Amino acid sequence: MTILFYIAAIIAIISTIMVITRANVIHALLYMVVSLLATAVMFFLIGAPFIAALEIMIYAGAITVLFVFVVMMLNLGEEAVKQEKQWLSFSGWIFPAFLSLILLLEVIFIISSSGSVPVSGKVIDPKLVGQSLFTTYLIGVELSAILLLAGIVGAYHLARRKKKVVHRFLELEGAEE
Amino acid sequence: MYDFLWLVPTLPFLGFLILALFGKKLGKTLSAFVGVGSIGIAALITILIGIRFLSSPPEGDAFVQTLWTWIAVDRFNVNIALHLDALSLVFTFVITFVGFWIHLYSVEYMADDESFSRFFAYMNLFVGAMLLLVLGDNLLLLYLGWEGVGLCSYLLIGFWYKDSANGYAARKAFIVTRVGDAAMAIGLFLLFYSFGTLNIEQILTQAPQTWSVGNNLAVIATLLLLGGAVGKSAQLPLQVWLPDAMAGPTPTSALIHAATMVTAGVYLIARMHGIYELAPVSMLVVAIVGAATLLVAGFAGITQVDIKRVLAYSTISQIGYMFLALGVGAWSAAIFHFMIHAFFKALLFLGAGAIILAQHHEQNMFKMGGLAKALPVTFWTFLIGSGSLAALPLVTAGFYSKDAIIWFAWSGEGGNIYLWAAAVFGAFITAFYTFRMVFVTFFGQQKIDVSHFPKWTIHVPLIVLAFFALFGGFIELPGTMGHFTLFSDFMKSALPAIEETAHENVSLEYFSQILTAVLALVSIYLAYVLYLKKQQIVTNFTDTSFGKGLQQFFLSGLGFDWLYERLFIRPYVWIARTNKRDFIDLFYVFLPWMSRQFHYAFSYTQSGKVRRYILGIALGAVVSITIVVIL
Amino acid sequence: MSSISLNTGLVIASILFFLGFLGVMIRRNILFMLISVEIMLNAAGLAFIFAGARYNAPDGQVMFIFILTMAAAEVAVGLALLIQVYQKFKTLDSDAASNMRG
Amino acid sequence: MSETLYYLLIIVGVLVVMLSIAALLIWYERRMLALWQDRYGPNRVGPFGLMQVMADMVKIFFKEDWIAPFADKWVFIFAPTIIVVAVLLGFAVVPFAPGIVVADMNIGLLFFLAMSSLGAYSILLGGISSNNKYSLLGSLRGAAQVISYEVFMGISLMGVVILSDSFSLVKIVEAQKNMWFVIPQFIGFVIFFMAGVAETHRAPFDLPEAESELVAGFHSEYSGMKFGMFFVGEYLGITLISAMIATFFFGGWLGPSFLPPIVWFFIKTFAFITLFILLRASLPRPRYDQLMSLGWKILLPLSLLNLLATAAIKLAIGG
Repeated sequence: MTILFYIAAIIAIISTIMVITRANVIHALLYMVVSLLATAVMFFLIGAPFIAALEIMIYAGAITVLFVFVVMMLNLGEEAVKQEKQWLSFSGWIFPAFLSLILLLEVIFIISSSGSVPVSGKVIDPKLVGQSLFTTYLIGVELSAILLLAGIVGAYHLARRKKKVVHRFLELEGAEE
Repeated sequence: MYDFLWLVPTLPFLGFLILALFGKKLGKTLSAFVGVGSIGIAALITILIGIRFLSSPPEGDAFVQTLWTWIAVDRFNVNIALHLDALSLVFTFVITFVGFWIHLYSVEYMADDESFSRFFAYMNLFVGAMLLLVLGDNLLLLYLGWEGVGLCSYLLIGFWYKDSANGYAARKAFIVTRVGDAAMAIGLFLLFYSFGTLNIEQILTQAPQTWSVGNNLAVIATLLLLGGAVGKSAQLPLQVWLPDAMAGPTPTSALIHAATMVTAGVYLIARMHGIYELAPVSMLVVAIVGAATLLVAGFAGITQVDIKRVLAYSTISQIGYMFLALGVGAWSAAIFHFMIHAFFKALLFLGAGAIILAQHHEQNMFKMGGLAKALPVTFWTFLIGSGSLAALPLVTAGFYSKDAIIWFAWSGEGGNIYLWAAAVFGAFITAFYTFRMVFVTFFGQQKIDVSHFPKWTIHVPLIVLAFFALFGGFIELPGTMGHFTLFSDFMKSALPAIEETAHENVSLEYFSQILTAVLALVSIYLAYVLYLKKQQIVTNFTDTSFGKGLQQFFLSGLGFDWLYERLFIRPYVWIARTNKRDFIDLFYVFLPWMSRQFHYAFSYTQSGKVRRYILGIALGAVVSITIVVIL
Repeated sequence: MSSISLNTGLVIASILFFLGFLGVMIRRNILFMLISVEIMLNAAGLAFIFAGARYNAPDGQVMFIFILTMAAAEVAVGLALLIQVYQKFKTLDSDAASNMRG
Repeated sequence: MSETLYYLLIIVGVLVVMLSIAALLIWYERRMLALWQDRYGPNRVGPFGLMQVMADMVKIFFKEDWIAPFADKWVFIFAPTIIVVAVLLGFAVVPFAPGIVVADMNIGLLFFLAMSSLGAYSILLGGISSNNKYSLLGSLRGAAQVISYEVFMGISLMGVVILSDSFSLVKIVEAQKNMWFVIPQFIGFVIFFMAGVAETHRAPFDLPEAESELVAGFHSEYSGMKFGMFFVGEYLGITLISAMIATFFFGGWLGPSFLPPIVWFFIKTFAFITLFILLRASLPRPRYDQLMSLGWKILLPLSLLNLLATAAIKLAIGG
């Protein structure tokens, strides 16, 4: 089990590295899915099967699909990939990478300065999660509901194309906004 | 009856509100009814309260009516409360009673003015504020009234604001009195610091326990309060505003700049007598200020040509007498003179107003003349007022009140022969310039035809006030003439009485009285000779270069304005000019400049490039986490 | 059954988190930035799950659900914005939308 | 050790059986369609044309493995495998009979939902990697359809979860000993069935691959075995959904004891497969926007109401 866990962790990390370095959006998203699946495996192994399923269903199955969906709607061609490669210059990412590395090392230092405690790995029943969701965290659930509603309304409003009033031949250039 | 006390200041305020809000719509008749009526009812209530006070004095000789809490912050508690004792009763009576007659007079005097209702609004506001001043039971309320009357004085001096000179006079009055008020405010802070309260009664009871006689704090506090009093009462060295204040309508001069407001300083010192007694130095200063003022103003009065300015200088001089009385500890004598002065000086101003009205608003006496026949009522009442001012012996009220002061200036506990001499000499000058004015105005050739014959609204106030100017003095007779002490007995409940020892040296008192009386008569004769019979003497004298210079010097009020201009105004203007760029402001200009620079610097970082922002977050995180790690 | 320690889990979570962070920093494409933000959110969720597993409590999973909710809402709005940006500027360059107007 | 062998046997068995069924379904569908459309269908190769399956397979295997030059090569290759893998993984939690299940997870139902949501990638990636406008449109439709219908597919199953008190499929089947859930959860069943049809993009909800509109939708550019994978994936999907309907609403392996449980299970599954084929034979295809409004405006509120009512009744009776 431990070995499986570490394999999943390594897959997650490698695929995440691939995500942030790909020039092609679709490839990056595929790696993203792999990373999410690996994370789901980790969840499953440390006793959160419910979350593992949610991770696949919502993260991989809905959120990332949404990304792919948008990529398809934008219909980016080879040009975009070339552009992306151009943007990913070495000088552009070496300093941020250095910063992130320092931060990572510092955080790891802080984490390792506390004693190591093994996780129990005991499976936490979805029922328990549900119970604490609807008792202790009820207000959070309500707020999440409001957040989602706001998200729906906002996304709809933002993505809506304004209706064109005049015929497309009559409209002035650049007046579509 | 006492419970109606709150109506006394409220009615004028109500009148003010009505006139200020609906003045234009009311029309002149209704405005006059509101303006005069509110004061009339207040005066009636005051008289009824006064009768009640005389017949059955309230417990502790003072009645306090607490209306509501004004401010309550921690230890700082101030109520809107009215305090009625003998002292404030006398002031309230004078304010409402004299005020009523002046209001009535104003109806005719201001009849042709387009801002009729505005005038009455200001006057009502003034009366209300003045009543608040004298009735307030704490110093803050007193200060509110104090500033209120200052405001009204400013508004009324500049009443005819279309002439810029009037506006200048108003500003001068406002700014000069502000100097004194600032000192007074500091004095109030000092008193609050020392006693933790601004309630007058509490201060007066606590003061002897907290301060020993001659305590430095007491001296400083009293001197600061004196500063306020000096400013408001136009005493040396802040007397310069009052002659210019004559720019206002004459009823204003009568009410504010003769009868009531300018005596607020007298009231303040009398009210705070408890702490003045703890500071003998301050008492001496008060006496010296009074003596010096009465002389300076007297000299200035001799040469004035404007009838109102003569009266203005005489007012300064008479208030100097009151200060002298306060300074020597003759409290009730000061208040007595205040009351009598209010009658005859209001009378004189109103008379002068009637003359001015009759002479096409001409104020130069030397262009008038021979008005005695044309305006008989005005002449006789004016003569009575002048006699009272000149302290004509035995028959006028002014004689009795001034005589008391002159005598106490010598025999009072703080008195000495120099003060007495100054007072006597002042009386001599007073009689001289007063009758100079009478002779020049009413006798000789009539130069301008009379344009306005006064009606009853002018005559009645003149006659009533003349009556009081003539007979008001008989309620208090000196020790040598029956020793009738109705007034000082009445005042005993509020102010410390003069010791009986003052009247021990009877022969000396006789000498003083006779000397004063003789001097007054002599100076009247002198005035008769110089200004009616042989005017040549005066013109000859003034033709010499020395005489001309002296005349100019006296005319300008002994050069105080000249001095102040050199001493304060020019340096101030110079500083203001050099400091045009305002180098203190540079610091404050620097602050926004700096914040603007920061703003530019930060706005440069607001590039709209999200990656930069994230880089910033990363750098910040590195710094903060590094601190955590290292610590 | 397992000898996976909390620290290991947190280290993995922080590696993923900083990879996402790096992604946000180095990518100019808004789409990639959004993806990287998702990685960061997911990593945070991972840390929560580990903490929950350490204390054997459901709270970590509850937190993950909240994060999931937030991520979903965020993606919806973010992608809607992205579409607008693309329609307006014809590019996904995040720097293109650096000028405010109005 | 023997337990491991036993599980291995089950895994291999499930794989083999399912793939064979999928292959068989190609023939079965064509025969059934022909039957309902009053024609013969494949009847030349072997008895009843059964060997037609083999012929088709041979043809697919030997076709040129062509990759469009404008396509995104790796994704193009990768896409068809996803659906097969996802669906086959979905079978892992299906309880064919007592003891015959690859993994009786306590979140079996969620696992099934997760796998079916992963199936969407196949359509998406296949469409986008083809670099073809028909494929793109097809996969756009497919993605929207799949993620929309996934939502209430999950919600419609929650009624079942409430009644059986578990996500485990074995426990769900056992909970139906007295009564099949189709009776208390009839609305849930209807919704799940419709969502299942949409999930597997079968007619009438076959808009992603609508031949008459989009040539062949997301798999226009596919040929050879890569096309075969999509093909097999589709039939595996039908089988999985049918199996799930049987499990969730019709008591799974339960049935009168004159037949073994596994037979009961397959009988039920085949009944639903037949129903799928019958739908294809009889119903016209709706417009795309009609499909979406049906989903969001009718099925979603209905499934939520169903969940609410089920929970309320459960609380009122069992609470």
